[in-house]
Amino acid sequence: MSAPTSTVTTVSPEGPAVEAKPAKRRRLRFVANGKAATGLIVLGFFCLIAIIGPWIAPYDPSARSSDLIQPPSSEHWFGTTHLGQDIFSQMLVGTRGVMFVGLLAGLVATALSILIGVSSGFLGGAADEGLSALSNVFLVIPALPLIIIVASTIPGAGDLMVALVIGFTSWAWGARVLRAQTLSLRRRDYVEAARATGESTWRIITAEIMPNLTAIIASSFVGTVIFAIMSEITLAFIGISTISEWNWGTILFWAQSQQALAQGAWWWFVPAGLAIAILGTALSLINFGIDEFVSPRLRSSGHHHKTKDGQPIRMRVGFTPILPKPEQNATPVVRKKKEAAA
Amino acid sequence: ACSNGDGKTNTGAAGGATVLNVGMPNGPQTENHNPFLGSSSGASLGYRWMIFEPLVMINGIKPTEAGKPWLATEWKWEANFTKLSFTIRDGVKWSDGKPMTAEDVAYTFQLRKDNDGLNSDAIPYKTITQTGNKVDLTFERSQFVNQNKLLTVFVIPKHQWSTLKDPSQDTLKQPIGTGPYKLKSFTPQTTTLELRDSYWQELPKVKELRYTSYNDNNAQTTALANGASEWSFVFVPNVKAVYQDKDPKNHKLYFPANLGIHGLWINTTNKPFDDPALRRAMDKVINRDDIFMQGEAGYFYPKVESITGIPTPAGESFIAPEFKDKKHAVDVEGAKADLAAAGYKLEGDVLKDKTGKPVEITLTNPAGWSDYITDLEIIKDNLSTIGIKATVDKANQDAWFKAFDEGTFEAGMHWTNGGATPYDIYQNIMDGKILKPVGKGGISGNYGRFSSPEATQLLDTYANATDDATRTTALNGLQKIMVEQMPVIPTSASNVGGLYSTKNWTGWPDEQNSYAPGQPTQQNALEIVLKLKPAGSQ
Amino acid sequence: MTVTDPAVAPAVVPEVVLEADGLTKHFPVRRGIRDLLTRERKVVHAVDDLNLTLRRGRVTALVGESGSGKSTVARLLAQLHHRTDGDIRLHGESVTVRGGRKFRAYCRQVQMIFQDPFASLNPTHTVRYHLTRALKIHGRAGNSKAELETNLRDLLLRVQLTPPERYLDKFPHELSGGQRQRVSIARALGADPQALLADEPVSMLDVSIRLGVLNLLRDLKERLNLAILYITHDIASARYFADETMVMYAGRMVEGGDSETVTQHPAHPYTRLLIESAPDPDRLDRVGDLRAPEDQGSGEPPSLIAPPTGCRFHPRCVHAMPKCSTELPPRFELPIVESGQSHWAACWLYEEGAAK
Amino acid sequence: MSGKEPVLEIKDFSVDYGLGDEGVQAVRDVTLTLHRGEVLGLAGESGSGKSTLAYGVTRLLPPPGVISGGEVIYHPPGGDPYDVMSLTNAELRAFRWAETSIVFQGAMNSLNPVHKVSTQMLDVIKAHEPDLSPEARIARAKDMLKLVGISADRMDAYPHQLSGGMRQRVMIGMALVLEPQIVIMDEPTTALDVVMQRQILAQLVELRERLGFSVLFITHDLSLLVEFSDRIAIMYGGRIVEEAKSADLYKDSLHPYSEGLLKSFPALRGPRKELAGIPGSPPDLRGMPTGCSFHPRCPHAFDRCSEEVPLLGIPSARNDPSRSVACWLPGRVPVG
Amino acid sequence: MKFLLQRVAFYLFTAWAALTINFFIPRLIPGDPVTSLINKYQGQISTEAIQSLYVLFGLDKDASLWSQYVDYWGQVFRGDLGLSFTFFPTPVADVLNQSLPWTIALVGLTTLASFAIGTGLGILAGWRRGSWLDGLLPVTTFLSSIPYFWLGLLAITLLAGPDSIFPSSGGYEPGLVPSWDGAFIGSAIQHSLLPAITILISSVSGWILSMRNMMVTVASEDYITVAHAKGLPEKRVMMSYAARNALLPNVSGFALSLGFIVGGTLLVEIVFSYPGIGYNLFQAVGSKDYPLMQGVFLVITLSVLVANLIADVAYLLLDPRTRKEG
Ligand SMILES: Nc1ncnc2c1ncn2[C@@H]1O[C@H](COP(=O)(O)OP(=O)(O)OP(=O)(O)O)[C@@H](O)[C@H]1O
Ligand SMILES: Nc1ncnc2c1ncn2[C@@H]1O[C@H](COP(=O)(O)OP(=O)(O)OP(=O)(O)O)[C@@H](O)[C@H]1O
Ligand SMILES: [Mg+2]
Ligand SMILES: [Mg+2]
Repeated sequence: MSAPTSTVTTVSPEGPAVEAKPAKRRRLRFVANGKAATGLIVLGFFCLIAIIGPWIAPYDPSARSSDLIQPPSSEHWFGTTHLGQDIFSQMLVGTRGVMFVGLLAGLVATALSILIGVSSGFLGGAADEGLSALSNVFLVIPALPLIIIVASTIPGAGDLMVALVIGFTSWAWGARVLRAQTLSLRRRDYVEAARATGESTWRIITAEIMPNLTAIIASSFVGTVIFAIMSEITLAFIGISTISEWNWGTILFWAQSQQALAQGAWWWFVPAGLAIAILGTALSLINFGIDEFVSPRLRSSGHHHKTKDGQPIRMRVGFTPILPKPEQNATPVVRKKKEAAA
Repeated sequence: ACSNGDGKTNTGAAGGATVLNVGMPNGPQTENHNPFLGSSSGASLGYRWMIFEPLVMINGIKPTEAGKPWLATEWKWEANFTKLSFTIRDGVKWSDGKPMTAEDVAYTFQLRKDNDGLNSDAIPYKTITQTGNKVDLTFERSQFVNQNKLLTVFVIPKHQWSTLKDPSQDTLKQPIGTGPYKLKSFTPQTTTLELRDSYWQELPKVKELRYTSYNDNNAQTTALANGASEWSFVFVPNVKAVYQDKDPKNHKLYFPANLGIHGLWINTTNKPFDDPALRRAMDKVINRDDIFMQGEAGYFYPKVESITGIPTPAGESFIAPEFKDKKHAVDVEGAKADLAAAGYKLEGDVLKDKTGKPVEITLTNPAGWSDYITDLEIIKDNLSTIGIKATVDKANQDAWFKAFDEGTFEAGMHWTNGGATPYDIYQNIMDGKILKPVGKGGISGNYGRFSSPEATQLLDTYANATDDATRTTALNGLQKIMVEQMPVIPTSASNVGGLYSTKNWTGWPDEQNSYAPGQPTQQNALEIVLKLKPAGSQ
Repeated sequence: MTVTDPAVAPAVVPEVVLEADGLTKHFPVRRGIRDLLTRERKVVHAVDDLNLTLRRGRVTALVGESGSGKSTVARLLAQLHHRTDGDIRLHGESVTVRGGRKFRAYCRQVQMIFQDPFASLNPTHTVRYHLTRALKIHGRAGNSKAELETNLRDLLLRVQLTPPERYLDKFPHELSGGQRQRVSIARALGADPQALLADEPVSMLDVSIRLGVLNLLRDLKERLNLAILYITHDIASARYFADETMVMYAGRMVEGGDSETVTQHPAHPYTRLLIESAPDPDRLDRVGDLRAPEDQGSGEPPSLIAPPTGCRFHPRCVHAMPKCSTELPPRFELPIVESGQSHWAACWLYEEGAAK
Repeated sequence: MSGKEPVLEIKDFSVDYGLGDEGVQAVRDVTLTLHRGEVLGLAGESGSGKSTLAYGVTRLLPPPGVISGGEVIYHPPGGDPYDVMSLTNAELRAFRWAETSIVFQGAMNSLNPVHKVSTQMLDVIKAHEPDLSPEARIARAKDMLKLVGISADRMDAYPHQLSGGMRQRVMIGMALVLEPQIVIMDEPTTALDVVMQRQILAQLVELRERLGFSVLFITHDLSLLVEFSDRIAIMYGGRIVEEAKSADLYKDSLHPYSEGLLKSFPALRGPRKELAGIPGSPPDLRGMPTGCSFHPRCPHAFDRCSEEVPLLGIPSARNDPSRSVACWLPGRVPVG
Repeated sequence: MKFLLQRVAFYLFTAWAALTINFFIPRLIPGDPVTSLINKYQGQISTEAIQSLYVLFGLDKDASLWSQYVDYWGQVFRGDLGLSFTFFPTPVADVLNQSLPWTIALVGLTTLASFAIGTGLGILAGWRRGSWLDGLLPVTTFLSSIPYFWLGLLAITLLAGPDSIFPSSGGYEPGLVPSWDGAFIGSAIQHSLLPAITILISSVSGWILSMRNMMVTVASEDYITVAHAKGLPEKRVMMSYAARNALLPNVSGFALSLGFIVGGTLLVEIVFSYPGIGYNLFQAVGSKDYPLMQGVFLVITLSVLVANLIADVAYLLLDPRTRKEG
């Protein structure tokens, strides 16, 4: 049945419809956030190293040499270990493991949290009760001890295994947040409207609800990545996971078991720790960026204000600032009854 | 916890030291003074030996020397080491004032006989009889190889132990022993012992012993370096910089070897490593010096020099005349020549076996054992000089243990048992009687699945021989097999060493005066404490 | 039972599209499985025994205060809720659907417009996406891209968003409220429905644009011959826009009839209260004296979990009789004021012989 | 009621959101006088700047709002008038609520959900009259609540335990507890249904008679204002476009926008007439039309409208000082 | 109190699930305590000792998993957690009894302090946006991104030593016996300083950030504007209106973190050789000491559950909206 043609159509441009310029994506605005941009750049740098690190490493990270425990020099930028291994090369090669575990664990955990969080929030009822109980159990079981135990269960737990273990044990928080958010989205009119239009449940979840969860998903992903990297490094550091594969934790493990600090070999200890801290900071910055993107109130930059003539103005809740009069001639200022001691 | 401690923090001042601070890196302890239990704090920190004394004191690094009479004044082996009789010392008192008698000694043995859990050396006791101040023991088999284990048995008071419900499950909060010290206080960090009023020997100078348990090697090392710990046994990397240089005059190491070794165990069922020629060639290129210097920090496990694998000087007297002067030395060219003669081909950097396959080997050890791992890294490097491609696999500890137990490993560092003679080493490596096929676990030695009926025969002969000549012949035969077949490539000796400070106390054993091993958790520790004198008092 | 008695409005009774008969909805008061331990099952009596008929080319208004169950009625009719009792008939056939193809077939004929145009469009999708989905789901997207494009343009033109190109690729946040509501309407029209359920379609819009949307709806009704359910709490707009008006109070219909009659001659005390309370600038005599002529008692709307027995309005009603609190008043047909119009009220005041 | 004595004079008042290039001007040169004891209605469509003006006058605008010009002269009863904009923060705190109180749109959001109603009420009294004994404070709060129809036993209720109407009444009571001169009400009843709305407004009228405060009443519901207020000011695009007595405005509006607004309401009584509404959509603050900001939507617009901004003034055709309008249409051009 | 009962039922379920997991996980670990013990004493326990150890630990009997599970629950209810293998034959309960107070004292107090300081700073940072406090955020973010153990080790190297006031390890001076006397308490406090400071440094920023963000969110609520409009003193608006409400979401976070005290202290205790329960877990994992592992898990799980319950109750008390009438 064809719709009756409209009679009110007044303007009906002839010819093919002009392709309108796609509206600017809101998502891109996220990058414009200074914090997020900084974080992304640093993260990008580490990703790059993760990819090319093994190729650009000047030495085989495991190769012994006769320069034992040497401080940084032009041959060994970050010095050497007790076996004469080049720490700089170890750092470069080790980045891959760190990033791999972090990202994979983040992906696994995020996928699980979406699966469990969103379906529990959307389905409701008994399924919800069951899935939330499951997430609560996983929330209650402390992750790090659990990871330590599970990782020590698996013989020769390599990067892949560690990533999976971390991924499978750290989804619960994300699931809880996503569930809460899904619950609130599920009641939104546009979800109901999509249903009333005749959309299938599956499509409502993937096309209507999920896009609105992107920020939360991204933020929980980044959060898990931070957690995964820290856990992985901790596992390597305390010698639970295999140390056959180089990563920053392995370097720290060796430094610690050889008591690098007591030996005065700070170069063995410092680069890995700093790299972790920088990577962690970068990821946190991205998360702040996301937070601020989701909740613009958090943008602190909005509070450093300058007038046109460069005078700083502090915005305060409850006491709206008054702009100084640019010129005195506009309206005669009535006598000041009280001197404002601003 | 027990009595109150005084708040004093360290040894006495100018008047000479009164307190000795002993440390071990074993983590927080729970109050458990049961000397039988390796898990007790007494065993973990070593103070059980200050409370419970042996019948005979035997120098752990000179096991062949005659022991010193301790709670037994005399002992005699009879009937080809199937009978042992002790004469028990008179006038020894338990710390609760009761006299120690032969009855206590007999009870001590009876307890071990009756409780599998306490018979940790699996001694086949037959009869235990006590008459007057004599105790006679008989055994199912010759106990030649176990003789020191029997002589050094520590004695416990019958009047206390017979009241315990389950001696193997008792934490023995109030230990009663014959030693010069009694328990003063216990905390998870520190156990303090104080001197008894009287002792059957001259009372030691150390008035108080403080055993502190540090959580890990680092903490222990720090404590040693800053003098908080005066005696310990811990692996310290770069020991010179980290420990000795902190007080070069007083910070001392003493790491003598005993009769146990560490080496690269090879699974002899794996092709082509079933070929002794290949194993010998590997031995020729493995640099034991590097392993000692880099892997073991230049002191920890002393290098084994003899090609027989017998550590010296502890085992000096056992080495067969033909191997007396044969010291291990790296000989790459020799190894290459031997391999060529045996039909191996070195093509470029790659060694090909007789079938033309490249020779590759995986070296496995638990990740956390940094000295072993370092050793493997060195071995890997060494093996590459004759074209063997080795990979170091850092396994999970349990996986590694399982691989050794079931014979599914290719090669890896492992230790051997130790004892009064090199028999224990060889038995552990070559005994065909304990051999189990690959894939079957529960093996207690011979992880490499080395099968040599000749070796098994010789071991049996040694253990049951009635005279020294037979034993010497058997041991020489075993050495020959070891040298020719090389089922394990020895690298280092086990140590019974320690790190100590002469700042407050002198009289420690050292290379010149090796009256005892240096380790604070060994039975000989009592002897050391008895010999210590406040610094400057001589 | 239908509202319009055939005897009263003969001949040109337009075709019935959708009717509800004894429609009832009780929401369980649920707080998770843990509550199952407690035996009593409390429910919210959101809608009770509601009868309603939507006819082609006619607008039926549903008025009532907040929480009286208006939206629930719309959702029930759109099959977004499951009814507790009663029947919904589409072209005389009873339908109960639970999703799937049958649900789509139903939505093709009955579409809904939501109250809040700011919330009913997904902020992450463009106008194009919303409309394309509506067309695709109901198989009206055409076979080619060009055809789809034409259909999209048609839809936008129909809701007077011109030129369509300007709006197609916009995100909802780039549109004003009125424009958004037009997009919502366009989406509903995408299914080419016969009945449109408009749940307060203008209450979130600005005064000056409300009228535009209402006029658009009226125009659509006339041109497409749609049956429209217009839900509102603004009785004046019901008068303006709807052909007939029903008044709901606490989940029950209390009065119904031709819009003009209901607003000009309200019968039920609640309707009267509603009309008295509505701001009315024409009654300038009342400036400064806002008290409604009738006292309203406590003025609190009743709890729907334990609704008052009998007539639900009786606790607030100044005319309440003993009977009101015990017996549920049935519908009483009222004397016709204007010719050809029906009018009824569910109030004991209009029982035969009751003193007015 | 409305003696012609001013209580609050807003002069050339402007408010910006943001500074510099990002800034937009939401209220432009508004001049408005509130007289003692009157109800002044402020109407206009959403986004026209009604709330901004109300909050600006009390300096309560949230960031990034800034006051970019103008004065707000307050005339205390029997004292010297002073400019609210030049008060220090401490003076401003003392001024607030004691002289001017505000009732916000959503009562649920205006009441702190974690404190009892009584606590929030006593807070104010304590802050402004610290010398009053606690018993006296409680008595005062109780009295006030009784006045707005909330029984004393509800004093200790938390906001969520009260219905929407009760909360709104609590807010009104709180606004009056210090007996201020001015009460600003920003859409106090839009969230309520008509029955409740009327109840509350009735109460307010009663209270005003008793206490004699002035009300600045903001709503977009013009029909309500006509019925309820003494004078009405219509805002459009951040400016006041017309100001008149309610009845005058209703019967005879001068500005085309006011006219449009009035025509947008379907009437409940009287003949059913066709309604026109106002075509087009509200202006965007970033791209305000030149000249009269209403001209793109105005059916009577002519050239001058898009060129010059009309100033609010007494229309030439009516020599009525109680009226003013900002329009270029003949007869409405301000005189003087 | 129906609400509480429901929560309790829920907690019981969660406890059951968690404890069941606790039971199974250690048993899935390959290896057994005896081989671990032998590995630990590389070569110092002769291989003949294995059999005697199996007998000693009671591992020579095979019991079905189900009967072990039943026994496990029996034990849990009796409060009997079995004998630890590592400290054989010390009961697990004794081991925990000995270490738990340390963990609770150090980490509990530090968590409290961290929460208090972080929340305080967060309140200020959120309230005074644009002031110098904004500069605090990047610094704390960086500090909190540093791996904890690294920070701890660095602190030990740089600050601890024989001459420093910070001892590098242990919970108290080696010679002292735990008791409530001045010397001991002083020593315990002194030993806890460095771990406490490092925990504080790395955990405080989380509180600062979350509190700041909540403050910012709350500060734009209408009731804050109303509070300003009421002319209340600034401090009152900040604390009683803004902070009071902003604190609510942080309460559950705080309770959760209290629950994680026990589980999260592993690294602190390893690095500082602190005699707490986290280190016990580390030891137990290393030596396959199931009874001890289960004991530690039990304590951790229960503490998390209790903390959650406390959070629920606290929320109930703090937020009148969750209180149900009647
Ligand atoms: N999903 C639901 N679960 C429980 N109760 C509900 C649900 N939806 C609505 N209700 C209740 O049903 C009653 C009627 O709600 P409904 O939304 O239909 O009212 P309404 O007349 O549309 O009100 P408004 O004018 O505010 O939109 C209300 O008391 C509401 O609380
Ligand atoms: N924080 C802000 N930043 C930028 N612009 C703002 C901000 N707040 C309000 N505005 C703009 O200021 C103008 C006036 O807003 P205001 O809230 O005063 O309108 P209003 O007349 O009260 O409308 P309503 O009837 O919807 O309450 C609007 O156009 C709005 O978009
Ligand atoms: Mg509704
Ligand atoms: Mg407003």
